[in-house]
Amino acid sequence: MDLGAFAQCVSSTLCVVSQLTSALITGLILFLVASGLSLVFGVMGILNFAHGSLYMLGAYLSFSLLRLNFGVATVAAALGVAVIGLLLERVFIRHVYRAPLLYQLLLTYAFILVLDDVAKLIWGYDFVSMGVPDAFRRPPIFIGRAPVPAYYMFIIVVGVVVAVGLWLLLTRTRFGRIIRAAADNPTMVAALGVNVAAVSAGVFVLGSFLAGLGGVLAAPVRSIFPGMGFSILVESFIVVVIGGLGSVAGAFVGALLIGFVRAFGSVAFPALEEGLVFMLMAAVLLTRPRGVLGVGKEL
Amino acid sequence: MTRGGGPLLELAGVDAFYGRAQALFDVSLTLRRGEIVVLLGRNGAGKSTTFKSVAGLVTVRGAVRLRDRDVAGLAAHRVARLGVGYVPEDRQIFPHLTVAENLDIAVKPGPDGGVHWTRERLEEIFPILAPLRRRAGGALSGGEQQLVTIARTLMGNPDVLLLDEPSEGLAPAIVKALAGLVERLRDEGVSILLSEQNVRFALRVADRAYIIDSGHIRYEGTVDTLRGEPEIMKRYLAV
Amino acid sequence: MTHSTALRSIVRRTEVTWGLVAAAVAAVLPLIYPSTFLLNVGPQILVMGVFAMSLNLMLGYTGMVSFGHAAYFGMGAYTLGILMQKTAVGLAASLVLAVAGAALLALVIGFFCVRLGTIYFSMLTLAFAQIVYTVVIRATPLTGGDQGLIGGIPVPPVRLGPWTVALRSPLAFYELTLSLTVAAFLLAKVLVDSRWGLLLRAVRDNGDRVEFLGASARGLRLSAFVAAGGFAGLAGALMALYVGGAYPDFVYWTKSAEPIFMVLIGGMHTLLGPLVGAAVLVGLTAVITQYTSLWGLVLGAILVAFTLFLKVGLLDFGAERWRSRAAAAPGNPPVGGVARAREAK
Amino acid sequence: MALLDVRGLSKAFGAFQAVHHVSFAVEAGEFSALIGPNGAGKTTLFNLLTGHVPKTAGRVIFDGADITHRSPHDVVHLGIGRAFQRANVFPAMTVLDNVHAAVVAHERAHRDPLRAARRDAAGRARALEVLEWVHLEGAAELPAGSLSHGDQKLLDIALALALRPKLLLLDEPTAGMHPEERRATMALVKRLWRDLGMTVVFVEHDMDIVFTVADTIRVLHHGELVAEGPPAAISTNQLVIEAYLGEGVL
Repeated sequence: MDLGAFAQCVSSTLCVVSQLTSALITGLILFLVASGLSLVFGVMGILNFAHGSLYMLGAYLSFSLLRLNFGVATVAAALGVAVIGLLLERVFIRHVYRAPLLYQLLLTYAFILVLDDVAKLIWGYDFVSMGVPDAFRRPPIFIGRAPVPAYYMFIIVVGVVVAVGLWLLLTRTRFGRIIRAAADNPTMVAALGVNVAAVSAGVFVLGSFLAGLGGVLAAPVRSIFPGMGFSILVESFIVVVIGGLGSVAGAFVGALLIGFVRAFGSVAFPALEEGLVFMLMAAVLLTRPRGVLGVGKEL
Repeated sequence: MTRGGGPLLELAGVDAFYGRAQALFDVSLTLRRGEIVVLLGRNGAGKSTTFKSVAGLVTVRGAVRLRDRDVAGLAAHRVARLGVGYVPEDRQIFPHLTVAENLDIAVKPGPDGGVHWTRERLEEIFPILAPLRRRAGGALSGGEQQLVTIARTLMGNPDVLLLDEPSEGLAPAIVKALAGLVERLRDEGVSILLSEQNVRFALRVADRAYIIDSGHIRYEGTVDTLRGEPEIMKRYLAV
Repeated sequence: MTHSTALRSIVRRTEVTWGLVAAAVAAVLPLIYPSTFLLNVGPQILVMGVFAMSLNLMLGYTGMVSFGHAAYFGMGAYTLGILMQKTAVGLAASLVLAVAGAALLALVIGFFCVRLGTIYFSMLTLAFAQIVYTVVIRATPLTGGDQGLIGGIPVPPVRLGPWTVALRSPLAFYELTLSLTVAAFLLAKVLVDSRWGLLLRAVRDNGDRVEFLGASARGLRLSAFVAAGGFAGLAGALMALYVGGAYPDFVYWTKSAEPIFMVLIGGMHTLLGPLVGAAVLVGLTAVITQYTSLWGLVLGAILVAFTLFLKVGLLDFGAERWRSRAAAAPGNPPVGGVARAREAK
Repeated sequence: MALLDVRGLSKAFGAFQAVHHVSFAVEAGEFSALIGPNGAGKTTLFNLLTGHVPKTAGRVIFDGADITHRSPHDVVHLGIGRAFQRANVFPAMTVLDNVHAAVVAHERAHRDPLRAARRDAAGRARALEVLEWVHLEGAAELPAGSLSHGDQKLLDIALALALRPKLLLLDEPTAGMHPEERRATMALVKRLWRDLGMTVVFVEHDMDIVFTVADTIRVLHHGELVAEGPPAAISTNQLVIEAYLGEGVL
């Protein structure tokens, strides 16, 4: 434990701002990925192991499409991942809706193996690094005397906009209402004349889009490699558990919590960096077994 | 009374299954346009299963005809779009959605493409709805939930309404209001198949009655005839 | 009546018979066909098989899905490695202590985990395992940190009566692993067929009803957790011997995922199923990697086909086939207690 | 002295009084029915007696011991067995294994490592005997989940019988059966009651059965005990008629 370093950091604007932005970009990217995982789980009851691979594909697609134009790359890559998600759902996953949870995990784990190797085939075995897009090669924005890179601000803005948009979608549109109702009681939703299978596919596409978007945003600031989906997958699971299964608001809280724990925890407890997030999850599960905002949905 | 020949809804020789367990045996019944028909029977006799057979929520063998079209085996949402409104026994309001959101989910035109019911009209018939609009479904009382689920189903403009034990657990005053409501709906052109354990309530509102026991239909007749059959009422309904 | 009871005990004995036959074949195979590939991959299959079998005491027999089983595997590996590298404790005693250490760790962690159900249980086991991982990579003086326990594990020759066996020889190590695997399998078999095993299966089917029978479902879950931890510790210790060290990835969560998939592939209703699953997964991976570095693509495709078409583990599939054939056989007794009660009346 | 003495038992879920100040005494050897409309609190009352739901107020004395705050396990081992409204068995296990598990749990044999690890021929024999009581011995080797609903209900009762209870609580033992099956099942239960010298309290909706087989009937309505007595007295009780017919509702 290094509380001295922590005290030193919180007394310096520079350090606080830098850790704060780091917490926010980690948390918001994680939120994008985890909210998709949570939606898919909440509505369809599917724990999608391959969700991290969709994030990876988002990053790679963005890397490849960047040559065209940053805006196009961002939108097209995320949409591309959504289409891949649709294919996965229609061709494979819909056959295992009624299968035991573990077989869903096995199937989606197989996707990880396949997609990682597909990535190797297309983009090679090594790390690729895409660098900050030209549009963001500009002087940092200063908060007080602390510089924040322009691209970080972009991630934060997009993350918050998507979070708000998702919240509006879920609470203010009929599609959102149907999604929330289907999470509670899909049978009753069907009895009211709604095609629940189509809604499920829609949710899977939305979840894939969010994972892809997370990858797209992360691509310039993280190294891109086959298997990069693994660690964000585990963290997304943690977010979903901490936030409460199926709760998007909970995912937001959980993701930011993890962002902060990672950013400031690594200063205060450098020796425990790898374990902090898991300690947080253990603490939450032991004290609030249904998650911070969990509504008590039983699996 | 009947238009277009046959009855509006007809079950002919329906068997229903939960997995391997058979819950209905050769059930036949009809609902004609403009009728209120009640299905009487004790707990576990097969009333809810009969309704689920119509709504497409249970595996069936036999024919379920809606306006002469066989709908047995159709997915639940297709049956609903053909004009069957199902109000389940335990109401199944969406607890995390507000009343307005609950209503909104069910919005669709009727089987003939017409829109007879709107939120404004429903709020006129169910004056209780308007002040509840923003309340969460899970926070309502049993009686309020019952009215909201009926209103919700009407938003889909059904011409057949399946009401599974609507009076269960409701206070006497609410049951009375419910009786008036059911009659009003019939007058507005909705044909109603009702199931009940509350025999008094059922006999007051219904035109005809069936008695189901252990998954078999044991009796069929008009309400007036049934009133004159104390033996039957005692044997199957413990009345 | 007698017919089906007989069938039952056949099925029961069959697992042991098949297990021993397979073990005998496996024992003789390298003697007549001394292939490096076999001596290389064989111990890996056996070790991972014991690991998967240990997990199945929880997963298949008690209905608990642990995402953190690597903690006990790693505990066994590090305990053995540290004892053999840094102390004078002998091989046999180190193996016993490795098992005991893993079981003890499982007791402590399990105490907290068994209070939760379903996915929450799974995630808490994962959390604890990752905390163990953090400890392992940070306790550098003891564990070697990121590097692991390097420098090999000194294994003295073992004296067996008049013979002295050098375990460094791949063949001797293969046979040692095989005999310990057989011993672990037989012990586990005795356990799952015991009264305790019976109640574990009852917990798996319907934990609440077990409580109404006056037994503690939580206590039974914990005992399964500890037993599974002990067997995992044995597997870990053997793995440490095999690779000559213990490494952080033994404790990492991907190591927890492997036995789950082995159990799913091999079947979760027998003890041999996980061993078969390990053979399939480890064997396939070893074979495929000889031909292509894109083994994930091939293995993934096989797994996708497996999940979509077979939908149950290999041995479960076989057992189900056999049972449905037996059930269709004539001479099965009539059932229906209610009907019989009617006649009796 | 009564076998089971319930004094002022209450249970509130929030503002809802599920069971309200219920007092009664079950004599040893009684074969009695507990009746009442849906939601009257019958299952909650059972849950209170077996210690699965904490009590808001009141005491429960069983066989001379105060079991008000005893754990469900203790209550089972003191001699209260229970079968459920919806067959509550171990579906993937064989019928014989189901009952054998109950025998093991009853003997607490799983807690002694030396006994636990051994196979248990004697226990299996006892389990088979219990199955014969309910005529399910022919199904011993079938998975419990493959039985018909009625047979699963019998198996559920057999699980309780394997615990050798002094008091057996049966929650709608005949729910979901044909009328003839119901009568046969109740006749079987009554014979077991006589042969095994138990005390039985059962919940039942079929009034024909209740009034034919029960020695004593207790009526629960809105969580309160509104009547108690022999069938003849209950059948003419105005309160009971109201509870069932819903007098005053329209």
